[in-house]
Amino acid sequence: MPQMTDERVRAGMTREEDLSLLNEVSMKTAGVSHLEMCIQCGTCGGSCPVAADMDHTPRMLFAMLRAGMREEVLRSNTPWLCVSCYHCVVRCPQEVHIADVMYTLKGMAIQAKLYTDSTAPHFSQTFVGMVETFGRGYELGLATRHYLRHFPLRLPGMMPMGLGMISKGRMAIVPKKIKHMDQLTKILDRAKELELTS
Amino acid sequence: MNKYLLYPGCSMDSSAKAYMESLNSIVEPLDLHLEEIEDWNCCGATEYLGINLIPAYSLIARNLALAAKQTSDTRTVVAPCSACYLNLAKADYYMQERPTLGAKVNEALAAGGLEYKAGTLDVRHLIDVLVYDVGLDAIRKAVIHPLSGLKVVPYMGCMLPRPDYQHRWSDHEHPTELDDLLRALGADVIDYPLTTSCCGGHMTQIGPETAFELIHRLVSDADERGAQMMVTVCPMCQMNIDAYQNEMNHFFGTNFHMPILFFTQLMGLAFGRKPNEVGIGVELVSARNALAHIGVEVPVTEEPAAPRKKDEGLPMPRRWTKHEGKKEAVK
Amino acid sequence: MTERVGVYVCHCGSNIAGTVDVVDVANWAAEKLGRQGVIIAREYKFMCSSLGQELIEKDIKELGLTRVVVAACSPHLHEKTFRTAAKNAGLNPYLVELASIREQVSWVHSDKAVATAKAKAVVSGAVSRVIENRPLEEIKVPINPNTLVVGGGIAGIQSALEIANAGFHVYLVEREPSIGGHMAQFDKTFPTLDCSACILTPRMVEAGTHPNITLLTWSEVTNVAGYVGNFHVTIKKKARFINEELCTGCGICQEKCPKKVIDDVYEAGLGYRKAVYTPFAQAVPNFPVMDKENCTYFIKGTCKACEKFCPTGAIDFNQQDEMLHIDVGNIVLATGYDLFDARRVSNYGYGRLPNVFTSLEFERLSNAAGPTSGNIVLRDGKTTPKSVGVIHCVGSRDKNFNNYCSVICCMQGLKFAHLVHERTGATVYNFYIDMRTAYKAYDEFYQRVLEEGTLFVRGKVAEVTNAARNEREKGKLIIQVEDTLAGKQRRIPVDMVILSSGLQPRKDAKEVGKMFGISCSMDGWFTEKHPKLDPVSTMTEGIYIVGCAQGPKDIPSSVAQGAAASARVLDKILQKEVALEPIKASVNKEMCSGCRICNGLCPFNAIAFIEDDKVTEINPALCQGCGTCVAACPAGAISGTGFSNEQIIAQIDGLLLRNLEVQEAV
Amino acid sequence: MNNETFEPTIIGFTCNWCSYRASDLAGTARMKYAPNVRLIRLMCSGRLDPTFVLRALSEGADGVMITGCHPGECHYIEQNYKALRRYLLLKRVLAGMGIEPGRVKLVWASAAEGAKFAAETTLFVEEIRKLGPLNWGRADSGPQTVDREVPSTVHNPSSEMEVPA
Amino acid sequence: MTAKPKFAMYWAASCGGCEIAVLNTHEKILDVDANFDVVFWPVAMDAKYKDVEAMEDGSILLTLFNGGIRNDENEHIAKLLRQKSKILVAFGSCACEGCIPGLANLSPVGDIVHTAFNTLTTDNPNEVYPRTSYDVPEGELHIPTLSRMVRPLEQVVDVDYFMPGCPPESHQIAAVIDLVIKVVKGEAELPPKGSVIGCGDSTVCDECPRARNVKFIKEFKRIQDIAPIDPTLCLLEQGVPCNGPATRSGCNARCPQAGAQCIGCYGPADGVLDYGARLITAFSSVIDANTPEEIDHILDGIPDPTGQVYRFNLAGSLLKANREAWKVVNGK
Repeated sequence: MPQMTDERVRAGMTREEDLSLLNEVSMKTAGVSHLEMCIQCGTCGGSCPVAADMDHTPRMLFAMLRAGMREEVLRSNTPWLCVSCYHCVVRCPQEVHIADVMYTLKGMAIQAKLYTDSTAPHFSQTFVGMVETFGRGYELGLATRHYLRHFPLRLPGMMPMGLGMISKGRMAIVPKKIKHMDQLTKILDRAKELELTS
Repeated sequence: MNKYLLYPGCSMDSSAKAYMESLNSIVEPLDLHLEEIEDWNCCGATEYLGINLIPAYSLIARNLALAAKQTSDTRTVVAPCSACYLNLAKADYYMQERPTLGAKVNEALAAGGLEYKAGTLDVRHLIDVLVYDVGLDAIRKAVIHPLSGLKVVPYMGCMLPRPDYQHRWSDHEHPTELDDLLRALGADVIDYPLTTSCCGGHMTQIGPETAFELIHRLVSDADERGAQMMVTVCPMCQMNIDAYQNEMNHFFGTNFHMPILFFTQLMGLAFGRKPNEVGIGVELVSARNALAHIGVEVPVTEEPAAPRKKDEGLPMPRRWTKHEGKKEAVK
Repeated sequence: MTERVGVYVCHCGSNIAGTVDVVDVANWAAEKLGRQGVIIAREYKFMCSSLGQELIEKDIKELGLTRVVVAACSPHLHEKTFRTAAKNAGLNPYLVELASIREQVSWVHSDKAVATAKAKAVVSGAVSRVIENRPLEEIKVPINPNTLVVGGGIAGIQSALEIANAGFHVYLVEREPSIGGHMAQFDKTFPTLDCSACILTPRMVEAGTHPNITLLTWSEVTNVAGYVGNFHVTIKKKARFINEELCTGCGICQEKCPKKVIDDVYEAGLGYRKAVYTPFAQAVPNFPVMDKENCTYFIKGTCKACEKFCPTGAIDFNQQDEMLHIDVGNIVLATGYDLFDARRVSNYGYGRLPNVFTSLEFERLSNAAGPTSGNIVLRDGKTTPKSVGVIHCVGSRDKNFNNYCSVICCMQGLKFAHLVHERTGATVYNFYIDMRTAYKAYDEFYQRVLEEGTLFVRGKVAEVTNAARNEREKGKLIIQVEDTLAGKQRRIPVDMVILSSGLQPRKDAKEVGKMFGISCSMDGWFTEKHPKLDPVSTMTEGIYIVGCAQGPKDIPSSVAQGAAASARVLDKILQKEVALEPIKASVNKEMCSGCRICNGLCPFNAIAFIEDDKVTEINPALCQGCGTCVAACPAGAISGTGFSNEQIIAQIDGLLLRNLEVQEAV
Repeated sequence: MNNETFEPTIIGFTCNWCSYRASDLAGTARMKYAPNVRLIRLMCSGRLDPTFVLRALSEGADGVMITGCHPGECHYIEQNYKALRRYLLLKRVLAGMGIEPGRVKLVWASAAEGAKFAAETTLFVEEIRKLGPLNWGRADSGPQTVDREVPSTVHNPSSEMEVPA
Repeated sequence: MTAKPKFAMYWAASCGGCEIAVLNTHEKILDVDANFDVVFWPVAMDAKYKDVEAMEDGSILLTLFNGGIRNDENEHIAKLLRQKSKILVAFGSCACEGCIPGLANLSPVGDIVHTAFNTLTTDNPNEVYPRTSYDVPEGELHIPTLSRMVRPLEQVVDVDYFMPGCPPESHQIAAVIDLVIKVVKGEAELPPKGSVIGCGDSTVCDECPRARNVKFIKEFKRIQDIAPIDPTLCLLEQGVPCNGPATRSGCNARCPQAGAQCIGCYGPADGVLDYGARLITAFSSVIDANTPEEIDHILDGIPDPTGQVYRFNLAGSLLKANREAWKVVNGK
């Protein structure tokens, strides 16, 4: 099947049901992903600061996308380890938007409930929950809730740091809330509807 | 007069309040006018993008829409936080690159009575504005108390120079903006190959071992090169290296003591502000000893640098910069 | 006056007839286009066959056709065929028009009714157009037998020698003080490892002493006027400050000159030369040049050491740049390439990390005549590396830099591996994306290097760093890469890194192209007339491109192209005159108001303003027929043959079937 | 007319060196594309006189596609830039005449881009199909959006239906 | 004494400037009287349509018809005069190409009526519009009906000669009158039918004394925004969108000589199908930019491109009118 470039989509040459996994990911990614252009050179895997902890290098993940290995890809810990340092993105000789593809894969994994370790997805969701409630980040709430849930044993070890932060005034005890929270909620609700229709 | 809209970001009044305080201390000597975007919201950091695409971009775009509405005498938004800067710049860029995304985001914004036409605003980071608009000459002129003798490694972090949608930085890998600025303050700047390597980002929350490894790389290399402190432009970098250094030492059985300050704090000191006016003292890895090297109250006289041994080896090519041929400020 | 038009619809076997009802098209043309002058419409199996052509010729003679439309394939295929047929029958060849109903209709559409309808419209357009065609004659111009070759690298030398050996005069112009080009910098050449100097020097000497070659080094072309057969070229011969008549090339001036300068050109920045210098010992010609920018006398007004010691009094500080004007019939451009500036890939550290070298630096390092006398050492000038990494595709195949493959880098990287291995015994790594060893004896060389124990890692290197993570890495350059075949990130500490940098177009290629009236591709290489079938000609008659100016290539291909271009030049010279397509623009002087709007539009300098008459004129020999000025003239005073306004407007009306008496929905 | 069944008529201008060859290549490769575009070969997109576009539109074309070499790749060095400048001004004038900007399109296609030529052609046909017929000079052209009562001083003499040439 | 040849002049959709221009020929007007019998010239003498209708076909030797065809009365008289005249001259820009009244073709006629009778300057609270017929005690009264768009004379009847200009220059009128008189006396021959007369062969630049060079424009500006403007240099070269390069000569470059840009009243040169296209290509040819953004930025300096290139020629252009103006209008 031919690669579905934007050009082809615009020309109506590809239908929804023809989408390969690769193209599905490509279309769900912000901007133009150039995912189909990957030449498997390994620049991304070589650049990645956390590659050692990944079960697959980003390059391998792209090969697996091509091979249609949906479940294996969505179960991979690779996207969750991505630290968004963009080293791979600026070095990629084919201008693949690797970091954005990782965001897409995270979203797909959450939707398919295929992630293996829930730490990262829960952290993201907790964070987003705070933002959707207050409009601003709330570090103390986030940190305690997250650590309680995932690293309860480590929490005592982290206490001096947390206390230090609080005592130095670097962690607010109460969250800040924006003035027009209602407006933000309306925007986000509409955005979520749009997300579903796309 | 240099007027800008300010997008502070959530950390500026909590974990990075030293950044905010020190920023406030330099606006006057540099004739900077920062007007805060009214009722701005969180940019979503690196978290929202991984969950929902359109809501994530709509969240960011609300800020752009508010800014565009508020602005009359400037179209530049300044973000001191690298992650905020990247998110704002990225939303602006992708809304143009993928018009369908732009249209959807605007549809969502419309639910809140807002709209944003991508490309209307210039999104820039604080240091970009300081180096290229204010200029190193003006900064040099404002220095009262040069930081001579303070050995620093400039740590730019990753999200600032990359992916660089607007081609603002001298280089993606080894940008020199922070080096140049610190040199203008009189500090001894050490060439730091890891200047744009990652601090671990949110991995401190979700995979601490991974994050500790990254922090360790940064701190040990800085230490190896004889740095007395690291200097950063990003709240996340500061937080990770400062607040988690102790844990990292535990994890590796090391004993590093590498303070990390915001560049604005050093600017404040160089402009003659008192340590407490620029938020010094709230860092968890204390900078007291490092700052003693420049004797914040009693400046140490500068020792003449030892003449360099004549290089007998083969000549080296000049170092490259995207702005080759032009002087430092090109914008 | 009514024209008598014949329409011929080709079946092209089933190529057309399979999708287009050709009989219907022919009948329709005869019936509906009769008012336009169509007196006969026929269809035939293969119009381009000799029988098909005879059919047309017979009708021209017997029916007195004054215009012919052939509805068949693309004009790029058979326009010439049918024009020749018309000519044979006594009809001006430019009164024939091809309607492409194969490439544009039968091959790209499947529905027969739709295709047939479109074919009718296309035929209708061609009929309307051909009525407006006017008889044209080819333009013949004589050819000046002298040739200009620009660039004295191996491609240019080869080209010049071939033409000179055939007995015609060549001006060989070179920007640097000596001919030889990049090849003169190399130590060994792949895959046979011949010594570069050993095979190049005899050619250089031959070119330097050939009676039919005028060698102009330290010279640049500054202006080109004229057209094929009659180019007028201005060459700036830069002041050498050496009297070439008196200089014997003894070299004493260079010895005595007190000023040492880093040699950025020949030594790739890795060695020094004097302010008065010949770039290398075997330079042709062997007179030195004085580098005015660095000469102490020119800077401070005193020194003149060279003058004092010159035994023949050949130093002349008063020499001036000289402008030479020559006339030539053909021009060969062999302007070569620039090495990709590896500093741009800042993650590889060149320019920041001392022991990262470029390919050209390494060539000098390994060259016995180079700054280290062929000792492969680190930047400190003495330490021999124990491990070396060669990185491929530096600046090539990378959308951040150059998109294209630089062709030579794989083989070059293998050559480096071999040389390092042979001379130092160091461990050598080659980091590659794809190993490209096409062409004769190349892959055998790869096998040989494998045998020698070079370690190959498939992966584009992510970064070269000096930030060590452990004792093993301390003091080394660490190459961080994903070994894509092992699927793991690796960090490999080495002492030396060699960047197999790509080739890129000369910095001034765009301006040079403009001066010679040829275009550059998106990447900046000169564009050939046809990528496969006419690789050394350009769209501008009489201008040829050879060697790396046309695109990255190795020495054998450059030499082959040099020779190929010479064959084309000799062909032109022996024809004594050349025929130009009569598609030209001309100005109606009565209507021209002298507004000068067209004056800035012609990249071929064919448009000239006549101050005395205050009107514009077009030189038909320079005009390439693009028609931009025709479209631009606000007074409608410029007309173009072959593609006149009348022809195109008629074709539009015809295609839209406005020429039919009763409009039909097709 | 129903836009789904409407088959637009489009005039395409091609450059002899790039886009015309791209169309040849599309043919040689037997790529199928929409049959609505009828091509005219020019030597260069720089030859494109705005008159040609106006003529095509006024004589019944629903759209005009102008094609040329990619910027920087012009066979005649730089003439496609001149085409670009004309095109941009022409679009502005056409907008003033009530013609949708989408009806005239400039596409760059090199001789090697047969696939792009085919895809762009099909795409353009679809875009024009969406815009509907142009029918210039016919009374029923244009969107029927008379939003107020037309004064009775105005009538439409039948003799005006066809304007004498 | 044989009867003098008959002369007529008519004023359709135009401003009347053409009539003034004829009078501006000074004593030459006496030659008209001396050589012609003026039978119909509503602006100068009393005459009734029925008088003209009563004339023999082809009995008027020369008719100068000025003004475009805007309503059924214009059309009727144009056809009538065609029938009665040997030589029908489209006189002046309106008759040749629509001229300023032709700019009405940018809007549907309904909008024009609406604008005329119900805008800020016209107090019409009851929305009263004129009708084409009124019942009055004397019977039914008709007023002319507006047609869908303005048409040049040639689009309605066969025209023998065209004389451009807004208005035609008096010296050109005088020359044409002289010529016709000579023809009448058998001393000269008429030019081929369809010719454009009373003008030059080239364009305005031909007569413009300003110095000209190769032009590269980075910015288009209004003439009043350039200070100081060079009085000796080509205006287009200084960034002023001057229509001179595309406009037929014959006026002695009056406007550029007076320091204003040519606005194009003499229409296109011979053989030109569309005047606007010539100006599009003229202006775009001098733009010194290669990127769409930069080019668009420069083009922003021409705020009304359609008006700029079709100020006089809209009705005579290939497209003739804005798409809205082509729309059917219900005749109720």
